[in-house]
Amino acid sequence: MTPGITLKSARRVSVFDLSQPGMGGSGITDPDFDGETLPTELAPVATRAKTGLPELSEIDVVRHFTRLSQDTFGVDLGPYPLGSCTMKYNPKRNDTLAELPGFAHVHPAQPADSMPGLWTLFHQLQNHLAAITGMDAFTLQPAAGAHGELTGLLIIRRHFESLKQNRSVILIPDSAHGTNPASAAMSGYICKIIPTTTEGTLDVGAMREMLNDDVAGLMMTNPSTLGLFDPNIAEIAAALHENGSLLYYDGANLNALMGLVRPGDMGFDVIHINTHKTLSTPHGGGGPGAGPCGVKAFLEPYLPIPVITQDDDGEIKAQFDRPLSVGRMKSYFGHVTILIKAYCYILSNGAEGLRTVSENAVLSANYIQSSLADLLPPVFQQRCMHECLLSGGDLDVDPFDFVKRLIDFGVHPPTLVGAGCVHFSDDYDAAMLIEPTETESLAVLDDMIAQFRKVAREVELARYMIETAPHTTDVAKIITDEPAFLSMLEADKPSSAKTS
Amino acid sequence: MTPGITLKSARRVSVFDLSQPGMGGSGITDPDFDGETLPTELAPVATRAKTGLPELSEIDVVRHFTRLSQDTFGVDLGPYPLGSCTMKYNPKRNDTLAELPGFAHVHPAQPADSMPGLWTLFHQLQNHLAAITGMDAFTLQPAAGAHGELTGLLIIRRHFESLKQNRSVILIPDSAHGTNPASAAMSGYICKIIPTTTEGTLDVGAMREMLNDDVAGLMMTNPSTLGLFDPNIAEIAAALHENGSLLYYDGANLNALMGLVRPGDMGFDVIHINTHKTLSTPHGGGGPGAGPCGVKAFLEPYLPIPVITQDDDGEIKAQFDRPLSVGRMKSYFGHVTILIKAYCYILSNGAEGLRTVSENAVLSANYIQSSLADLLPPVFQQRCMHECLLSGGDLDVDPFDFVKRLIDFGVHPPTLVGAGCVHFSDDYDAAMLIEPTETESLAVLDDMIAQFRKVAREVELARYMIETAPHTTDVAKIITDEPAFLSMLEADKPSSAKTS
Amino acid sequence: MSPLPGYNVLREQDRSHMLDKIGVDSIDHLLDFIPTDLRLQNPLDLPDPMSEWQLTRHLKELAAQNENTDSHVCFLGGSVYDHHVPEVVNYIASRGEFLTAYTPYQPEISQGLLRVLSDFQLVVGRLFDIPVVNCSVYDGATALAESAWMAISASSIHRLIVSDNIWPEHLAVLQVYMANRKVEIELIGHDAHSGKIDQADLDIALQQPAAAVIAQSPNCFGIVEDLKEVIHNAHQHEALAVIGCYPTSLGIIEAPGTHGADIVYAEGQSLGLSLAAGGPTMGMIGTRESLTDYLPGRLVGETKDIKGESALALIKQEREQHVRRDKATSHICSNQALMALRSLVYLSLMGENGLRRVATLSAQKAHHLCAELERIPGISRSYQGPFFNEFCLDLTVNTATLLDKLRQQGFHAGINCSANNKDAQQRILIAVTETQSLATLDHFATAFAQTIDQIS
Amino acid sequence: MSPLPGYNVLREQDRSHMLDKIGVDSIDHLLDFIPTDLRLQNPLDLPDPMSEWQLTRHLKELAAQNENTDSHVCFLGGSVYDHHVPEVVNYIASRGEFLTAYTPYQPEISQGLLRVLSDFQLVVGRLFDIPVVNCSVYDGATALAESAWMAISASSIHRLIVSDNIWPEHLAVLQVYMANRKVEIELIGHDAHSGKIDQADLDIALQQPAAAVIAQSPNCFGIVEDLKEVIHNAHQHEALAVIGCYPTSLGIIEAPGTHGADIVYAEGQSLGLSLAAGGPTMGMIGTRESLTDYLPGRLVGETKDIKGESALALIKQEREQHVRRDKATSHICSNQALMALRSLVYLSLMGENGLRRVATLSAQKAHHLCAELERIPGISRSYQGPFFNEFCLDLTVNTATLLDKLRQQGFHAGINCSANNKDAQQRILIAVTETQSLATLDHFATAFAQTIDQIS
Ligand SMILES: Cc1ncc(COP(=O)(O)O)c(C=O)c1O
Ligand SMILES: Cc1ncc(COP(=O)(O)O)c(C=O)c1O
Repeated sequence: MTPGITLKSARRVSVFDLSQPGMGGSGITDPDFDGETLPTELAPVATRAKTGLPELSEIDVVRHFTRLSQDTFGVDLGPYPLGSCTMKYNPKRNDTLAELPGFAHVHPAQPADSMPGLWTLFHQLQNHLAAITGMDAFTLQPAAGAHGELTGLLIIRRHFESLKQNRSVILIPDSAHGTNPASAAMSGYICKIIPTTTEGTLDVGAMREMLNDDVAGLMMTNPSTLGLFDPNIAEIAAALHENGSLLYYDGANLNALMGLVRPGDMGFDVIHINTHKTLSTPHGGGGPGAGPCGVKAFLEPYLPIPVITQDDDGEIKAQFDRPLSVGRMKSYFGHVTILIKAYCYILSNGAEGLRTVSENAVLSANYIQSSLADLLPPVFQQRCMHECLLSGGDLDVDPFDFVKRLIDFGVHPPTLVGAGCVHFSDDYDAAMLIEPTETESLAVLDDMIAQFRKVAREVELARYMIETAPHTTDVAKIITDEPAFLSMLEADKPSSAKTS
Repeated sequence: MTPGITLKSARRVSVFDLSQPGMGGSGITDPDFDGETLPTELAPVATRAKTGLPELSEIDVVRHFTRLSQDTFGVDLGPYPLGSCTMKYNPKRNDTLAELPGFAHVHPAQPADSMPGLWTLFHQLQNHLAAITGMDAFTLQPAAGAHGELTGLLIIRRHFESLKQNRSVILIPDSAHGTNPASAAMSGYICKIIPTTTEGTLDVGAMREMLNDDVAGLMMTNPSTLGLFDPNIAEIAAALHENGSLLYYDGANLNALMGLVRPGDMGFDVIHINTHKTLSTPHGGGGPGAGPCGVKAFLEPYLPIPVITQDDDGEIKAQFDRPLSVGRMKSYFGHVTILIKAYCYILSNGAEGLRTVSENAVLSANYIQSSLADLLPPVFQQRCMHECLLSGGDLDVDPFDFVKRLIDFGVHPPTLVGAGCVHFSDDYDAAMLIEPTETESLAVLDDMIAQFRKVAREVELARYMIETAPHTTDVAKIITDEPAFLSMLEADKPSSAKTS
Repeated sequence: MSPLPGYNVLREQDRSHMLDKIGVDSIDHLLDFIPTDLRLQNPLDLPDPMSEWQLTRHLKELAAQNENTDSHVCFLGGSVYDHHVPEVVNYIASRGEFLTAYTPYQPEISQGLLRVLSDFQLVVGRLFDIPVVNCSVYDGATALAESAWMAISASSIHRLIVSDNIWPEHLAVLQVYMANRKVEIELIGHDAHSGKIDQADLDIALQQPAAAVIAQSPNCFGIVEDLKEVIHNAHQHEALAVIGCYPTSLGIIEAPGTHGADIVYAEGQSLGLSLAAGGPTMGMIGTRESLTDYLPGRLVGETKDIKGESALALIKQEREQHVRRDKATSHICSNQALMALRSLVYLSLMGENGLRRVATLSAQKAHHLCAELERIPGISRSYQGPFFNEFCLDLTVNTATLLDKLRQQGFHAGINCSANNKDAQQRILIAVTETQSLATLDHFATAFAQTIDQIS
Repeated sequence: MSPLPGYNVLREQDRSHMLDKIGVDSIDHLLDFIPTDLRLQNPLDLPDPMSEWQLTRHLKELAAQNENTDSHVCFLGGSVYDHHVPEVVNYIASRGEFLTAYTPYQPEISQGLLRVLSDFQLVVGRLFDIPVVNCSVYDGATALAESAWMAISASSIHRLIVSDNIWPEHLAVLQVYMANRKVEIELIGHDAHSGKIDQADLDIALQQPAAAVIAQSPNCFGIVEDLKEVIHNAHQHEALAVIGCYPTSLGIIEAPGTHGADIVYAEGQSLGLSLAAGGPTMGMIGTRESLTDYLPGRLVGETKDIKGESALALIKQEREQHVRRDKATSHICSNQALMALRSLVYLSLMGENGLRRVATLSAQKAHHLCAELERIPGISRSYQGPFFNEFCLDLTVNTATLLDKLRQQGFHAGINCSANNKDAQQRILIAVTETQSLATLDHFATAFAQTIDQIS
């Protein structure tokens, strides 16, 4: 393969295909050091002859990756209604602000008092997250949603350890995201699965039967990954707490709730937030995200170190000496630049803006659901939150094929069973989870709806063409066992008259 | 048209098509001002009801322009051998460095001593340009090549004015870039055209005949826009100077000469440089560029104000009090960010690097010329400089069609007559000017050559298919007036035997 | 050979191979046709090459020496303003496809860029309320000079009537451009009270035939002119009206085109371009259809491909230097396409309401500040005409001293126009944009008052 | 309704129309299904919304408060280094298509991203000299934890032997991840002279069955370990070898894979990621083919489309949480894809020679500085083993005081490891990268000597 040419083939080309020995690595020079002679002491152990890295010129690198980017679909190119992933617009300003030298070029091992701006930002962000969620304290350390789950579950563990209670079970609804059971397993818990009722909510009766001394907690997403708000949440929380168990909130769906309902008020004890969903930090092709974890006050001592808190004298500090802490979840302080973007997002919106965000997210999803109801009826006959679960069961084609066809019309497919990040039980195997997000205008929503209909019409048209074939004969299809029409009898007359 | 959808149609859509009343303009708020009530005094004159500007959401803007960018070919996507335009790789680092807050956020009316970093940079850049070109003094003010020409010509005017000589003619070779005569006209000169010899160089005899008291100067590009170095340049300069006239250098082709030959040493009195060509500042879809203008010492008093110079005490200052100056060519100091990129380019390369740049530019052009000689013979039977003028006269198709076909193979067409920035006289109407630049690797050059050949083969193949038709009959074409072959006679035998 | 800084891509073996193919044994021999005595004998006198990190450090050091709008609150204007540049503008303009393209001579692979330039023309047309707009010229000053030449070419009259309250730098450039083409420039004065064009002066000047009357609004004192009257007057005497404007102000102030201007020109920096120490900015020119053939620079229009499908391309190139050479409308070749892109993105983001708000906020804040400063004893408004976001104050203290003291307090307080100003000895021009907060304005007013107090 | 900050795009009339279609008369009613007592009664307690320019100013103010590598020369390391990040890396990673894509679940429209991730796997595979590499995990610390769990899953042995000279933070995270899964961690010591793993200790530990031996080279003192021996020893006792490395050092130091490591993990920050106060960085994991099914996270591989054309897609998802749930190899879902992109671009730019040069220059400069500092009386190298670009010094003065005084002179001089260190009372860890000039190093050495002088 030659570098540089043939525009459309970048995806077929690996960096090794573009490699030319002796190319690249240029400009790595220093007038005062030769860059070649190994320090005497190091030489005996620095014996690597070749790494086998590809050798490209700078221009080939720029071209290759520019082209690859053009072969990648992102929110910047079109609507991306991938249910549960909240693919909304990521404001460009936030990306730039997070890269200011005073953030990007800070070494994490610098003296604590050399980065007061960062401490202030962390502390403010923690407060804002607490305000949004109704929790009492936050750690910004977790690297993503799943990591927030693990952090939260370990906090739950520590809680029971300090109570000297031995609880080994985490209850998880069957509709939960895969990270929930996986994180539960990683924190040493046994998962027990709670079924979903035919209304799409948690089966409270089944749950009550599962409650016993061994249950450490329940992990829930509300709204669930079926897009529904569970109205029994207060009852669930009460039952859990009565059992001495804790309630964990998977905040991946918080985009539906800002300014409307707070997890803390619903009775959750530990939560995480996916900033890359709700707070609009870009997903980067699969990460990095950030998964701040929030707790009620009684769990605060267990937060991972370091904890960023404000002293009585107003100084913000990173505390390491926290004997009850779960320990450290990752290096340093968390995904700083991602957190900065979330902070910017909150400050740009304010209270009313965030409420509008959630209102519009819910409104848009319900609009899609209502507009497509004849074609794709909702799996549960209810209003949805920020995403709607529609049934493709009435379609004449496999929903998998159906959504792929949307690509041809510029729409990213919604989430399907086994094709995305969400788990559906077998009952909904023809379902699709559509999350339009609040950043698509009505025009885009209407266009998106039109594309769904266009694909459906293609199927209808194909069926019509078959059902009405042949089309190339002089007369059209004749169905002989059809009852004779009056008009046909009448039509007979002249011809019989002729022959008589 | 709906915003957001249908990926490939962005080019068909104007921002007005995407407009939705009431959209956009958001976030323009201030807690302390309502942004609506006009100041009492201003209200009577601020009566505009509507501007008619399009109304788009931020996400629609991002998507639309992202898509439009994908529908635009730049050096970042592939080779761009557009003769005379020097479309080489533009290092990304330079773009970023020019946007540092200490450059991008400086107001030009700030006190002079509030921007010493910029003065230093300007002054260093002037010195470096002087070193590269062999000139004595530079102004960075001109906005582009053509603007540099105008500046230089006005300097020439001032020179003769101060000598109280009335000279009204500028000599220009017929191969000159269109900006040369246009700038001459704008500076009030009459253009007289010098023919090109059959060797491709300036017709020195013809020129000598045109020299008289009325000739202010000669504008020349060397190498010329025919890609040739004019070896008679010393003679030309001597003749001009003897006539009391000045020699102007159009530096658009300086990419061929750095570290090899200097315009100042060739005898030029005034020059401009296209930083966006030689010094690799990106062309931005047609600009901005920068056209620093350099002069020999005796012309220094005429440079436009402000002149950036170093005091005896080492301080760098912008001088305004220059009674002999041509005056001001544009607002403020020139295209600062573009100049910063040129400065970065020079510092990254150093003397040896720049020489290598020019060597490789010349080498690449000659390589292309040699490799395509059978297909596209050079218009002049000589080695070229950084670009080669090849004749498409032997092709079986119109060169215009020929080069368009290159697009399908990922190569930007070279410069043709009437299709680009260069002027060719009618003699070369089948010619194409190919400037590969030094930033294309040998692999890319070879691939480019292969694409030229591929297109030529298509023509041959088509002709072969016609010449050897019919192809669908049982026997192939038979040409009856061809002499009979022995083999045919022999072939007759068995069949005649059969019938006998 | 030393390692190259990343963009010279021919290896030694490549060079040998290429020399072989060409049939010479060295670069030196390849260049045989260059006379030896012209060949440079010594390496260029340049500093040693820098690695990317050295270069970065060096440029950061230079940049850090410059005061800027992060270090100082900026009340400087004078055709270039510290308006907010939305990050989307920077982002789009940094996309490599746009950044590294040339003029779209090959329309088949430049439809995206052509759409940008075409939409720029259309959007600016609306803003100016004028049908034809070109793809930009260098800056506001050269836009004025090119506009003036359009009027002269169209009328064949070599005389211009120019208001003396246009930007001094614009006037200076106009003079340079016109001087050598034998164009007479007649300056007319302004009213010492209102700061507007002296209509009586204009009347007198119009007694002689002129190609055009040139005026600017808001003018160089920040005052909004009575354009309707000026234009009417010009037209009465068969002179064209060439009007300079401040694009941001057009969010609330009637467009010159609406008043009948024949040619509208502007410095476009306020539309999403950074200050960048004054460059690159962007010159904008719009005109009536009948003057299209006199326009300088690129024009984009709709055409058809060979299949009959609509497509965009450069049009009317017969005006341009690469076709018409010394008879071209202008010499311009490289223009400010990337700046046109920026301003199109900016105007698309702002839209109807956004530009109105930017303009209104700028005006509100300027008027607030002006009122605060006028309360300071010894300070008075220089002119009483209505201003947009920029105003002149006459002082009783030394302007240079005042500015210097305020600079030490973190303010670039205004432009000192004491020198080239005949109406008053000590004068300052102050511009305010939407980006200054009330707290900053009030803080500045206090500092201003205290400093005046100190030095008077 | 107040103007929204640019990304809420439903106008009042849109909202009404949508409510109509849904068949409710207000958002409040739409949300009827939420019990009233759960509904928030008051607005969220958040600051007023900021315009883009207010936000920008606010963030610039916060950023300006932080010392950084522009304000201070940085000799800090400890798994995260101030290597140069070529601007091309920033540029490519800021392209919106990459930045705003999700995990490539729809391969048909993600071939570009999939190629990036696939090439990342291949290129890192070469660097580590190991065949299978995943698409990244959160950071070096979690990479270690995930690697350890791979070994445990593969061996079903719940015991790890861990060298005590891996990064303390990595160890801390490992402990957290393992504690709740009932994994025993046995720490083995290091040789007080060389700073390397105490092989005798290792031998003893290996008397009991272990899932893996975990070691890191260069270790937390900067010393290059005798990996071959460690790995051989582990294999002799049927333990897997899990080896942490510093990717940059692999430009000159033999890859762990070459020595037979079964699992290689690393903190990838040094490969084109900015410091960013430590996050996001990137965890890298590579392994032998036989352990592929135990890998956490995404894997990209080649497949065919329905026309039989080769295409890229996510593969082996049956390991992952969205398929296998509580039986998954890991819970990881969002990973560090954008960082993987950065490091791929970085490694492509560097290539064979570039990485070697970066590694060599870093080592040369570190050794030069170390030699200079060792000359200062009262300073000694903590360990005699060969180091790469980071070294420990034992001091006779108070480390905190020294660091503080040097900070005042513009140096972040090193990491204070006096606290959690049993070999010496006062200790500092100094890292040097290719970006420090000789002049800076010598200037620092002088400052260091003078400061020691002052305070001792
Ligand atoms: C409901 C839910 N929970 C948890 C997660 C995991 O979050 P992350 O990918 O940030 O680890 C997701 C991600 O898709 C999710 O949708
Ligand atoms: C030979 C020559 N001279 C002058 C110019 C004009 O330069 P600019 O476009 O910078 O005005 C060009 C541009 O193509 C050129 O090729």
